[in-house]
Amino acid sequence: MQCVTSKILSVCDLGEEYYRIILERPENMVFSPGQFVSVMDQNSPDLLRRPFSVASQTQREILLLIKEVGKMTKRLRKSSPGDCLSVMGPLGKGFDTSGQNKALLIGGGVGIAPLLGLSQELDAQGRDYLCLLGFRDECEPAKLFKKTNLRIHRETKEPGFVTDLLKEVLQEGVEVFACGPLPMLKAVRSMCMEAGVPSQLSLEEKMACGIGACIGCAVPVKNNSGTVYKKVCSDGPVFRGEELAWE
Amino acid sequence: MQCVTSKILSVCDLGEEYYRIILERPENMVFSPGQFVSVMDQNSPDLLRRPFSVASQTQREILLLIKEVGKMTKRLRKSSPGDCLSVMGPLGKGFDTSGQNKALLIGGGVGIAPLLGLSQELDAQGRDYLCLLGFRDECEPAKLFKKTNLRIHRETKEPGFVTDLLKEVLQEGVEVFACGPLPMLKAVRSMCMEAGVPSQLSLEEKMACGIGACIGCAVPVKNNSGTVYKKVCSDGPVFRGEELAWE
Amino acid sequence: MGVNTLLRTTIGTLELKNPVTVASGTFGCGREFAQFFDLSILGAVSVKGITLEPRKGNPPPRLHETPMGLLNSIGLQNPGVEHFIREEIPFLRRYDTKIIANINGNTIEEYRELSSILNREDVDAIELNVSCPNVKEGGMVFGTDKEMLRRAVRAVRSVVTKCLIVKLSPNVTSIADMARICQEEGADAISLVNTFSGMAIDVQSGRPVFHLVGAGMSGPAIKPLALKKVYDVYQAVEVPILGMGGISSGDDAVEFLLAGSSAIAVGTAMFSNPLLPVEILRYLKSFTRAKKMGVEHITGLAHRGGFS
Amino acid sequence: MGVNTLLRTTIGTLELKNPVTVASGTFGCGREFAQFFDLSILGAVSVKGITLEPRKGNPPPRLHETPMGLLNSIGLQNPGVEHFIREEIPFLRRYDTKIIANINGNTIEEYRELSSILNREDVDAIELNVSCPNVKEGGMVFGTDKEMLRRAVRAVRSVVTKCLIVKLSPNVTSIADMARICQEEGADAISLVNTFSGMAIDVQSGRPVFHLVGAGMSGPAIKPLALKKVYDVYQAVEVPILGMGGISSGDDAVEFLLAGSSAIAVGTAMFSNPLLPVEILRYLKSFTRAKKMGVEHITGLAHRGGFS
Ligand SMILES: Cc1cc2nc3c(=O)[nH]c(=O)nc-3n(C[C@H](O)[C@H](O)[C@H](O)COP(=O)(O)OP(=O)(O)OC[C@H]3O[C@@H](n4cnc5c(N)ncnc54)[C@H](O)[C@@H]3O)c2cc1C
Ligand SMILES: Cc1cc2nc3c(=O)[nH]c(=O)nc-3n(C[C@H](O)[C@H](O)[C@H](O)COP(=O)(O)OP(=O)(O)OC[C@H]3O[C@@H](n4cnc5c(N)ncnc54)[C@H](O)[C@@H]3O)c2cc1C
Ligand SMILES: Cc1cc2nc3c(=O)[nH]c(=O)nc-3n(C[C@H](O)[C@H](O)[C@H](O)COP(=O)(O)O)c2cc1C
Ligand SMILES: Cc1cc2nc3c(=O)[nH]c(=O)nc-3n(C[C@H](O)[C@H](O)[C@H](O)COP(=O)(O)O)c2cc1C
Ligand code: FES
Ligand code: FES
Repeated sequence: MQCVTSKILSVCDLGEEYYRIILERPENMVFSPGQFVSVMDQNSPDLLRRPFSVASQTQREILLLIKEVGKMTKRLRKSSPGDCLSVMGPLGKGFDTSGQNKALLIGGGVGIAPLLGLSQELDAQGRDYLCLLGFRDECEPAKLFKKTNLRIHRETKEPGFVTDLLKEVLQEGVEVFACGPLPMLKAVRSMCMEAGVPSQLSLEEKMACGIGACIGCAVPVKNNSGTVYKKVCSDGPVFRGEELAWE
Repeated sequence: MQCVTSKILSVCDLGEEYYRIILERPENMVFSPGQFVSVMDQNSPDLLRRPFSVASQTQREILLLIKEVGKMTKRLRKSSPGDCLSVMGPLGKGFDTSGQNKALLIGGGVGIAPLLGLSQELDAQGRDYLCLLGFRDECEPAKLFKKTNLRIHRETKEPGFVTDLLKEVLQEGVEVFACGPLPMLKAVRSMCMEAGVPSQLSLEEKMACGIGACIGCAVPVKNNSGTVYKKVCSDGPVFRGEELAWE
Repeated sequence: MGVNTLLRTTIGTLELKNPVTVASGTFGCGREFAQFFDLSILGAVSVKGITLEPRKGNPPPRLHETPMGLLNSIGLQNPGVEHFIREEIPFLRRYDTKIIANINGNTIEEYRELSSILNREDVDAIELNVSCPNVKEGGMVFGTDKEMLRRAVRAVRSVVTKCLIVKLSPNVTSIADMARICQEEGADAISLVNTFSGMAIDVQSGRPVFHLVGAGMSGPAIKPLALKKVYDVYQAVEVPILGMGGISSGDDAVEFLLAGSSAIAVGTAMFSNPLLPVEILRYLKSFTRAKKMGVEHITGLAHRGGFS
Repeated sequence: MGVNTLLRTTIGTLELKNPVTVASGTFGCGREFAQFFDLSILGAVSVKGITLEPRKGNPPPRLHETPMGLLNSIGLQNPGVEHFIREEIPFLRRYDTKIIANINGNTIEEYRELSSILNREDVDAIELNVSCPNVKEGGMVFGTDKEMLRRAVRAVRSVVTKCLIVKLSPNVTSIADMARICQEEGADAISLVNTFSGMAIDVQSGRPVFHLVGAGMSGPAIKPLALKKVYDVYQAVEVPILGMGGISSGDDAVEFLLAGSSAIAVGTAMFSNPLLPVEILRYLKSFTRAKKMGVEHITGLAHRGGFS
């Protein structure tokens, strides 16, 4: 893990809410699907870095898929090729892709980001999978995914949620990978537990250090003596649905 | 006085330390020499605006001459044409140019900024004047001034200070206008008072509101009962040498 | 601005058409900001701190910027109460806004005399400032020592029939205790916070930046601290709160209402954005409309489970 | 790093090769930051707060960013003193740096027991944290009540023969009074400040962001306030000060030395810049060389007229 300066190669809008940034990949920074970086720009009025999943990587580049929600995500969108960012990474533990079963990838909104790299990894492994991506309205970012194995749900077009798609295809013998808003993740988790299907959920929590030092990004996890708090940044961001002690 | 958004038209280096920025002149914002604006950029990590003299103006543009000293002046230098700034102005009371005598303009470093507009005003009036500009090393910004009526002093090339030039030409029947670092202004003031010559000094002080509301930018001024504090932003920034109660 | 009943609020005996006011010392007596907006939009104006006699104030430097904060050491420079009565009251009365006279003294006697003078004048409320950190005598002592505070409030209350607001210092172990004293002594309202005690050192000279060493810190940096003080005081007393400290957006203003403020004051953040009071007012209009809830119901709601 | 006599300093009986340390709770036990730099460059490491028994900590959210500040409500999550002794001391001992054990308790008895256990272990100093605002019992009460503070320091001092540092809360009217009590009860040094008491409210839900309502604020926002506390304590007592609160640059570190700190700790600002301790150390090297003056002479110089 390192903290280095990296150049922005391109910034490109994906509709109104979303955009993607391509960064020069810092040497020796290799990401597995689900891992993230924590970034900061030098002129920033923010005290803390901001975590973003590495949506995909090539030899020389990493791609971030970003939703504009606040100060930093607004500023980043306005940055120009050649601008520099401080990038810390690779952070966290990504998805466990050692399974063999058919994979169901379910993502909501910008939560589809880590699923992009995951789908590419599964492609490389030749493992069977299906992507279910849900959006409120715009679904430009879905175009980054391979058209085969893809189903899209738009709340403004169809009634219901992306989890309704999951309901249709959920069956024994699959493995579920999910990332998205908390209510979606909670629903996915319950559905999987009911169906007896293993799930891996990528969580979000406010972060300060991003490396496991401050214990600020707590998520309740079951252990034999009850629940304990684990760290989203370093124990996660990916957790097994069964181990989470939500509610 | 107004507070409006204005577009940056160009940013251009004048050597290592200095640069100039040309801003779209907000409609109805008319400056007399010595007045200033207070600026802020929206993405700023600073709480306060920053005051800059309007070095000169045309129908559609205002020119700022800036020295890079800290956060904002560093950031401004990196801005691009088209970027917007919030500009408050016109602020302060400028130089009193109603006199008739020969004018000696003496400026140190970036303190030459308000003297540029002043010299242009004197040109327009057809009043006789001489500019004495002092720099530590680089003197690029002096190129903005008309070559006639100009003498430059560079500390790294010649011994002494720009006030030595003043000593040579100071004589009864002139009027002195000065802007620059505090030690220079203090020296100019003493020299003028000794020579019985009126002086107008443009001062700097840290500012918060810039409009006279917070009484933060105090400068001691003589009155019949001793000294009182006046406000650099609204009573000044230009003060008569004789009225200041320095030391 | 038309009448908007959702925005109405009261601080003690003072009825405000809306909860947006400006903090003492950051707004002069309004003349400067009147260039930017109509002062009649404001619920009230708290004027620059007044003393019995003119005050010269502290030598420069008086300001120092810190990360999202401002240190000031103005030292209550003001032309004295007579000037205020003669020049500033008539000016402010041209606007449809309440006048809060912020009073300061070195001794109990001074506080009493000043407040009895102002009680006879055309101001709407008197704000007893016991929390100025930037003067050598008096000032913050009254705001950090319980007995002194009690005596100051009692003395002023005994001569003030108008709405009496006590402005508390945040530089205490228990601001709730201080608020209780104000309530016991009959204050109509409490305003908080005044500035936090801070300082800066020039690393090249190695000396403190300010002549008096300490200075008062304001601005967005202190907002989370100020908010907590408001929350604590709301829990401790019944008297209404005029909340302030680092407010720089409509959301900040709402946070202060939720924590327990009946009205809010904008200060330091106006220096960079002089139109902030206008923007906050606009925000509160749409916020109260969206929540279908008036300011008086939002006040303190964070103690009662929030919106639901 | 070679020996640099200009950088040497002592806090009480603890000799440090340089004044750069890291603040408890922001550095874990060093494992994470060891990925960025060699921990041996540090004068000392103050480890994450330790309790007798494992602590679960507070439910999320535990963090909230504010303008240049950070609110935290971690609640002292830690695996307990046994784990610390077994796992963390051996890890940290691989580096050439002093170990400061930051101890926490709900009762005087807990403080005493924990410190007597650690006094027998291979740590260099014990930092008695009487100022954690993020626990329901104990915590900050010991740091804001004079008698409680006295009893806590006395109890711990009676069993600790190592260097005893008391970490004070800034949330008091007079931190000088608290420091005097520490000195009277035999503390070897004082560290300050811990976090300021603050809070945040979610304007959409109308409820406090944190479950315990209040949270501790750190980061550059509090620097001017923390600096003033250090300045005040330096004037009040003879015991050395480990200064902290918002330090985010070499200049900030120098300000804390000038105000009276014998050593400084970096905390929140490391989250965005993990190499900050390295940068500060480099800065102090060149600063002391340029001024031809060692850290021990710079300590408190702002009280003695500065550089001249
Ligand atoms: C492991 C991880 C991976 C992430 N990956 C992506 C990604 O690939 N693409 C993407 O667009 N976003 C991602 N996020 C969320 C992203 O970090 C936040 O959107 C971003 O920090 C907001 O910064 P801001 O300055 O724009 O917003 P702010 O102005 O700070 O806040 C705006 C809103 O965002 C919320 N927010 C702020 N920080 C965080 C945070 N650390 N986590 C969650 N919510 C936050 C605030 O509560 C607020 O409601 C990820 C978060 C985590 C924890
Ligand atoms: C009336 C007036 C007119 C001015 N005109 C010009 C001009 O035409 N061109 C120009 O380059 N500069 C001018 N200045 C100075 C300019 O305002 C400061 O250089 C600028 O505010 C520094 O901002 P910064 O963020 O880059 O520096 P910071 O990071 O804030 O500070 C860097 C250094 O500059 C000093 N400084 C900060 N603010 C001020 C201030 N308001 N006044 C004086 N010193 C300050 C700080 O003490 C510090 O030493 C003028 C100042 C005043 C008061
Ligand atoms: C420059 C300045 C001058 C002030 N003068 C006074 C004053 O005279 N009387 C007073 O009660 N408070 C005074 N204050 C405190 C403010 O009224 C307010 O309580 C404080 O600044 C916190 O609010 P803010 O962070 O929004 O500015 C002053 C504050 C500043 C910044
Ligand atoms: C996330 C976090 C956890 C902390 N935990 C502790 C702790 O366990 N014990 C302690 O004495 N101080 C703790 N502190 C306080 C810091 O040690 C330090 O006193 C404070 O953060 C001020 O310094 P800073 O502004 O540089 O961070 C913690 C601070 C933060 C931000
Ligand atoms: S963000 Fe610090 S431990 Fe996760
Ligand atoms: S800066 Fe506020 S009065 Fe001059």
